[in-house]
Amino acid sequence: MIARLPVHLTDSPIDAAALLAAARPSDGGVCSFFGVVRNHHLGRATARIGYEAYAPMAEAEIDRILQGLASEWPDAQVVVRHRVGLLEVGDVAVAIVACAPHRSEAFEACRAAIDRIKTTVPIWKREFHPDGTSEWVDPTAGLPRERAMTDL
Amino acid sequence: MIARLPVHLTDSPIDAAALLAAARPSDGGVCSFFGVVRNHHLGRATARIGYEAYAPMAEAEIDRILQGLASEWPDAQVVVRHRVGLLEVGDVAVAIVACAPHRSEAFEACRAAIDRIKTTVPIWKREFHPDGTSEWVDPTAGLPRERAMTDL
Amino acid sequence: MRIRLLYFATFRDVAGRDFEERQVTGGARVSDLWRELTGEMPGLLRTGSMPPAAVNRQYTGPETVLAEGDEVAFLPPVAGG
Amino acid sequence: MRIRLLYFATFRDVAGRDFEERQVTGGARVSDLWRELTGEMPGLLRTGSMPPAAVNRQYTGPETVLAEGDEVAFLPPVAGG
Repeated sequence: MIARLPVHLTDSPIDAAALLAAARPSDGGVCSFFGVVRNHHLGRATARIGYEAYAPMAEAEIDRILQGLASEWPDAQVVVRHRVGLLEVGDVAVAIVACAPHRSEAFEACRAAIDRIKTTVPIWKREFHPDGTSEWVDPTAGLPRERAMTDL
Repeated sequence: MIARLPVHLTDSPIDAAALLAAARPSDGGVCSFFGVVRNHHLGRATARIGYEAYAPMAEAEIDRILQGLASEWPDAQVVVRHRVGLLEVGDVAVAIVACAPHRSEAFEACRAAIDRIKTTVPIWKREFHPDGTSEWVDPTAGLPRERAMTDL
Repeated sequence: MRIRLLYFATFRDVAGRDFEERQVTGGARVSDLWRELTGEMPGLLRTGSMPPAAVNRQYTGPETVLAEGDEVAFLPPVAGG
Repeated sequence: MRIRLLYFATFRDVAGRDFEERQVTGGARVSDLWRELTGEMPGLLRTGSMPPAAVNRQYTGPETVLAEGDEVAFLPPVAGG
């Protein structure tokens, strides 16, 4: 396998304004989603979140997702950035920007992008609480087993 | 009627980064929509667009829309800015930022906001073409009369 | 009684003015005012039937009875965003 | 033949390592490897049945036959975004 530079993953703060500048002159709608580290999860306080990725596979999987979006919403152009490393409350963990001539495609492609990223991209997060405890987050924990395994 | 300062309308460029900073520490999702002046409309080239508002009513109508969103998506916080005046291709004409603890509310509130703004807020746009001609845009022109009148 | 009538976009182009103070008879409804205006300015009829109307900056129906000092506007198809 | 096995998140905590080079028998499938690993490290079974697996950085099914030099990972529930 050939090493490649990271495109979608970054260990530096995400520059939202720069991403939003991606609109082409033919685009009338720009829908963006920013996933932000919040101060609570499942009723417990959150201090920090550490994001870990299987980086080369995550890059390839995001590529695959973008290819799917491009075939489903051919007029939309989608950009993805995902942070890795230790993030504080309020930091942007993931940013999606979808530009399209009309707003429907922009909204739909943006929503599909974040839904698919959360479902299949090999990224994990460890939640650190103010009391010093921490654990890996399992979004499937509350779901019936069947659902969890077919969510892919 | 008492004069009020403009809140949602502005004749200055919209600062997207400042709006995106509206997320509260409890918010995990920020969905935004930017409506951008594009270089074409109905097959003709666009050079500039002039936006005109019935300003005090537009402010009140956006307030009313925001109140509706707050009752339908109580966890979401929505901010709206709409430009008036003469805009160039690539300028942001309208910006919506919806923050919520989870992404579904953020996406839904953001989409409902722009859909309702386009339907009922008394703002008009005059499209200027590169050949010097111009006309008021009528988004209902292509719709059956019934639909146009009930779109409110 | 007097009302203040505002014109926007295509309606301003047809009327050739932004606003006017106008005398209307007591008990007149929004639909009566529209009929009167289109009688004077048939160009307003471009949009077909009566367009959405606002009284005192709120959407209102054709049956609304006008009152002294009302701010009234008929609204061409809106195109914000 | 040899494969390279990667561990992430909870699986890395259980295995106590990021990766290992591992000898597997020719013709072994992904599901065989999982059975072997859970025999050695029952802690991997936290997630119940076999988790999603990747061979050479692509999702693959339990029936996939492993080949010399493959990069293999079993993936705990992902939580990006």
